[in-house]
Amino acid sequence: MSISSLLVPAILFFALGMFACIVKSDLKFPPDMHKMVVIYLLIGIGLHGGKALSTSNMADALPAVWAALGFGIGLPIIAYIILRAIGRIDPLNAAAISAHYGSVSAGTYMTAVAFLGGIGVTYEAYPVIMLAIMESPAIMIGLVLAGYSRKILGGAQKGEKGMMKHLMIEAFTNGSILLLFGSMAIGAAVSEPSYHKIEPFFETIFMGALCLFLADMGMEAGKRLSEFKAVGLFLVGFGIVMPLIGAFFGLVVGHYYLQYSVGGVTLVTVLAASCSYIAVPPAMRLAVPEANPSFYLTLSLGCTFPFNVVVGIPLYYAAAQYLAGQ
Amino acid sequence: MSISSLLVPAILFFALGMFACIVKSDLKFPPDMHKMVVIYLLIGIGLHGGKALSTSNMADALPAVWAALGFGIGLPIIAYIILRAIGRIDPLNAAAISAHYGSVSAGTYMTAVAFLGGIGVTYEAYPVIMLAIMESPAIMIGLVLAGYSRKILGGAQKGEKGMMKHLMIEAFTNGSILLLFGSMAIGAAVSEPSYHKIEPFFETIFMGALCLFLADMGMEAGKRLSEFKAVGLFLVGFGIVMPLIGAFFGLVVGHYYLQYSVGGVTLVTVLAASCSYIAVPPAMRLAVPEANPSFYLTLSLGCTFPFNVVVGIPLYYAAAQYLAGQ
Amino acid sequence: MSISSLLVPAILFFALGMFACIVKSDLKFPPDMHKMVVIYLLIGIGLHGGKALSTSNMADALPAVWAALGFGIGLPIIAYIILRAIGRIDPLNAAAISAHYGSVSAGTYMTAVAFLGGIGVTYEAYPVIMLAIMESPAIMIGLVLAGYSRKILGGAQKGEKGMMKHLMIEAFTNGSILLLFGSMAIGAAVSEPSYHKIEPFFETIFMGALCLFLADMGMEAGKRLSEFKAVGLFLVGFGIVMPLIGAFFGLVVGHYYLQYSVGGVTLVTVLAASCSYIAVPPAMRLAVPEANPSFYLTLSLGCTFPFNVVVGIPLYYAAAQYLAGQ
Amino acid sequence: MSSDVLIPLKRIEIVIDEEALGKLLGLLRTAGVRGYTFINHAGGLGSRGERRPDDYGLEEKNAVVILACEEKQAERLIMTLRPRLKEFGGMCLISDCQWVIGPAVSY
Amino acid sequence: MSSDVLIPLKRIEIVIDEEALGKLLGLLRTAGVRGYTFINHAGGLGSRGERRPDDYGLEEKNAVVILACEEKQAERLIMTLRPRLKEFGGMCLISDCQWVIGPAVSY
Amino acid sequence: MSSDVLIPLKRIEIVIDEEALGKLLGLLRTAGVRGYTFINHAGGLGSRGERRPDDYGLEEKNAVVILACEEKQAERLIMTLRPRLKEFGGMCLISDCQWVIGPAVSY
Ligand SMILES: Nc1ncnc2c1ncn2[C@@H]1O[C@H](COP(=O)(O)O)[C@@H](O)[C@H]1O
Ligand SMILES: Nc1ncnc2c1ncn2[C@@H]1O[C@H](COP(=O)(O)O)[C@@H](O)[C@H]1O
Ligand SMILES: Nc1ncnc2c1ncn2[C@@H]1O[C@H](COP(=O)(O)O)[C@@H](O)[C@H]1O
Ligand code: NA
Ligand code: NA
Ligand code: NA
Repeated sequence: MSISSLLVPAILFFALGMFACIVKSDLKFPPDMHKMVVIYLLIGIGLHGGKALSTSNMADALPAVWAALGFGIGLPIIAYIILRAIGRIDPLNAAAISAHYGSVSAGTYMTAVAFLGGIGVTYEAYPVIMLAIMESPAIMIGLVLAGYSRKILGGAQKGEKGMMKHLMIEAFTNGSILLLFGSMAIGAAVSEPSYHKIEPFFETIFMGALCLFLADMGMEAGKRLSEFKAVGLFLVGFGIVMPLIGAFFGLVVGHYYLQYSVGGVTLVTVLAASCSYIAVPPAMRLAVPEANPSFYLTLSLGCTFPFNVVVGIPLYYAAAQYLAGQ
Repeated sequence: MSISSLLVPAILFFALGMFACIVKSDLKFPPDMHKMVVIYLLIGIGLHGGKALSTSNMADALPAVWAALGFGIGLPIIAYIILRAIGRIDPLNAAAISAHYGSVSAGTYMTAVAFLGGIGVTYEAYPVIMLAIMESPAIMIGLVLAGYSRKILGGAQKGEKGMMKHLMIEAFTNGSILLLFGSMAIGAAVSEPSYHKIEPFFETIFMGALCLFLADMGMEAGKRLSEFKAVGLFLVGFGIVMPLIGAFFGLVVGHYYLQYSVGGVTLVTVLAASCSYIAVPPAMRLAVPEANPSFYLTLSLGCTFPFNVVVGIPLYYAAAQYLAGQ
Repeated sequence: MSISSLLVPAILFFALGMFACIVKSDLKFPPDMHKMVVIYLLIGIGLHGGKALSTSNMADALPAVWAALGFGIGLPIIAYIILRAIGRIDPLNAAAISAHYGSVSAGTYMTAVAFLGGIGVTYEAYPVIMLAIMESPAIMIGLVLAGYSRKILGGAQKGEKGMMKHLMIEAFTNGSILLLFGSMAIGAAVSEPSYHKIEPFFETIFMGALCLFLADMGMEAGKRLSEFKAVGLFLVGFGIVMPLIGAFFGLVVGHYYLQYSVGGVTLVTVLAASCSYIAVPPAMRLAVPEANPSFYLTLSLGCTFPFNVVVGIPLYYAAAQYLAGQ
Repeated sequence: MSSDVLIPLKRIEIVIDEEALGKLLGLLRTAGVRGYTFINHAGGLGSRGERRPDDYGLEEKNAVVILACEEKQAERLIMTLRPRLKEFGGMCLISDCQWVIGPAVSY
Repeated sequence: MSSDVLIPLKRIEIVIDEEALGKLLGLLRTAGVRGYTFINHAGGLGSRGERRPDDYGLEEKNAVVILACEEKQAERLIMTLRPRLKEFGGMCLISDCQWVIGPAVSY
Repeated sequence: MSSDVLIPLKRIEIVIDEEALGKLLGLLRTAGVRGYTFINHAGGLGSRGERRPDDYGLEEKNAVVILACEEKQAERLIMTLRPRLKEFGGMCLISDCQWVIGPAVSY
């Protein structure tokens, strides 16, 4: 893996966005443009994944589901323990932050796909299922951790049951998740010639559109840099160490349990290492209103996302290669 | 025609949008995205139509023009009689609703084009002219019917002449109609190599972009379902029966008078069966302020559009095949 | 060059937009759509330029840089003298207007590229550098001219130094300029296979997207027509004569100094003849608040841009051909 | 100005979560209100902290509702609204104003 | 607060159809108004029924105009506006307010 | 209405350049303000001429900030704001209003 493999256009556009923010450029993408691009990318990744899955053996997908649930439940608990024991972060903020790390970032996943595509590495069809599944369980665990935290703090257990049901429904009717699942179903259902009709829009121009998304994410990440001071050194460090911990479990599960190829292991690792900024923040705002949103958003958008995009993905790929003995 | 031919991606995305709305998902496309996609699709359909027309015999287009005018004038009168005689709908609401059924829905037309493309059926170049022409006459007839209704009601004939002129101008300067006519002219005017330069944008990725449009239309249709109760059983039924009546005339005119191929007859039928939700609603709001917009919007977006997209198009195609004796 | 070469789709869409505005159509593109398309086009032109430059000899680019600086400094001074001496325009408005003519219009440049592409003419890689460079110096000269004007008027020299520094920073962190430079750098940096992944989005569909941009610009230009009366006959005439003066220098510099091909000379001429409506207006609003924005915006968007797009580009091309003795 | 030009009314200004706007407007309509104006996509600070309409990752929007009505109507409205304020989030202000009599009456 | 900090003015608040905004602002400028603020994309309910800015198929938008001016100016303005209100649609409210004296005078 | 339903407060309405909004809100927060509402993307006319949010080529946007607070707080705020008004551009109005007592206190 040479340095030139890092010069994936999508990642360079991320750097350009961040640079624009750091030099205080007035560059700004319209917010609706970002939403449009995200909708487009989610449908594209869903269709592609669904198409790939339709030709795969669905029984083989089951381990991926278990792995996804395992990450979604296990990683937030690990994150919570670290935040509480080492960082002495107050329980409710710890709960809210932890939930984000059990979930995933579709943007990081797509960047990894672009990275693998750029160096011509293939991968299994199953990680996209994990992407779709992992957003939800972490939200539930976040709520459980928050309930536990409130018990420690001696606070009232006000309607946790109702909230759990409410969040369960929200998690499954969340727009992004629904779009991803729906597109996967459509990608799997349509005939080959039908798929070819929509392929130019959803596949051929996908990688270019991803550049727009990442340029904008670079600006969002750049904006959050100024909040590093308010968030504190420990949390910023956590935003870099936690993805590495997730990546460790991702590598182990991907290689030994799922036994995927180097590309597949890289994607599983990226899923474990990444951290939500779509479905989890609004859910935590609702479920844990006592937590400071600036903490989890800064960690997710300002630390973990840039770290994964710039450093993480090539690192995880190199590690997957090492494990595979290549 | 097997069941798989119904699995056109565009229609599945319509279903996905409707599903998202029914399960109360927070999925929402930015309103500007919808406008953009509509602008893009109108230009695309216009360019394509203009190109096809430029190689056709324009004298042969004349019957299509007559048919379009016939539908635009005849269908609203039929609709008005049904609404008044059977439904006992008050005259002004009847007039406003009727106007919509003499007009067309570009979205339904494009879905039909996608449907025919998906099963590899060709069609004539002329229906696109009908699409461009039919939006306007129905608005005039709507105004005439409203004037007649006001006479029945004994109301004042306040400035109907001025309104007619005003609406005539509006109908011909309406953004969507102008865009459609303009793109047709451009598609017909440009040279082959020039057209090839813009073809990747306006043709190659067209079918994919149509999916985004239909997903959004599914959500809009879904929103209107909740108003069925307020609109009443008769009108909801009318929203399904009226397209069938229009389709009957469409089939007869397309097959016997225009003598088009199965694909062409299907498109003519779709035009006759479909119902406007772009140019007519604002025109009726202006011309018949006494009518309840929730009635005609719910019928158009909540009943007739979904019915045509999901049931109508394949049905009309089957009928066209039957007529052609295939 | 036959008349059909003028039937470039992009230019026809410009005419359609203008027509829509003149007939008072309610056609309107969402403002965010325009911003999106501009962002996309700037990145596209940057990537393409960067790619072309990466295979060119960078030493050969130096004369283009000198030419760009020459235009950026020289043309505003000429414009200022004309406005003051012949038009008797007040000094501060003259300064603000002048600055616009030392700068460039990326939209005009892209239309010229579309025009050349439509008739199959190739061009050098260097003009895109000039496009990126020329936006800034004119802003500085505008400020110098404004300072000089204030001295004439006997006004206070309030903090011109601070403003100069402020504007210098603004000019280099301006979103559009940064996007253009950044994309050029990315286009030059990425490997051939990486570039191919994003080519379908940024190159293949580019010419189609340009049509959307020009349709919208046609509407913007049309809106400004109504302000011709307020702006006055002299200034409207200036908005047509000044690009011709710029074009004269462009032709001479392009042909004799830079010694480019007919295509390259055409692009250099277009750069010299065109007039900014992106970075310069906000800079002048800040630096010369006494000037009337309606003057420079009407000249730039309502006169010079349409003149260049419809008349100028083919004219400059013909002149470049004449000079080349073809 | 004379009283055939101006009518004294109450001006009510409500700020709530944008998602709750539909419910609030329904409530107003069932309470017999004949006119209101609303502005979406507002932001703010309140007892629940900041709400930013353009924040990436956590978009929280308020709606501002402005309402001119007769004093009696205003009193009735406030009594209807008060128990629901918590559910809607936000605040409600009242002040005096004068309605310029025009062709239409919608207060 | 002392009168060298605050000046009593009238606050005029107009809600009209967004398409009519250009005309109204022109009217205000010719009437010699030196300052106003407008907000587009508002919705509302009035004598002509509901107007919803985000409704699919029937997008109807209001504009809210806020204006601080001296009492005399306000009276003159209202007399100019009243006959045009029907054409513009909408409503016009007046109330008392105080302008915080700043570096610029635009009332 | 009785005083256990309504509390008299001051309503402050500020219009400034949208780019300065962040600074203004920061100022308000450090001044101890517990609630405010803002609306972006407004336009207007003032001492610096017209500002149009949708103008092509020269997009200039205002933000409208609405704030209900106690009279003392209002006085302090105005003294803090006045020297900064020039930098922010815009205007500041004060009027009387009444806060409908609800579950949350954020004035
Ligand atoms: N004192 C105040 N002045 C102006 N707006 C307020 C005030 N208090 C609350 N708000 C608005 O009401 C919204 C909801 O308030 P809350 O439910 O208390 O968080 C806030 O986001 C503000 O937009
Ligand atoms: N009583 C009222 N309070 C607040 N806004 C009103 C009121 N009446 C009318 N409006 C606004 O004025 C617009 C036009 O009113 P109208 O012309 O009566 O339909 C409505 O859509 C509302 O936004
Ligand atoms: N008298 C006024 N009434 C309402 N808004 C005003 C008034 N004067 C100024 N403004 C607003 O304040 C903004 C900035 O004013 P200025 O800094 O004086 O140009 C204007 O664009 C208007 O939106
Ligand atoms: Na994770
Ligand atoms: Na029809
Ligand atoms: Na120039």
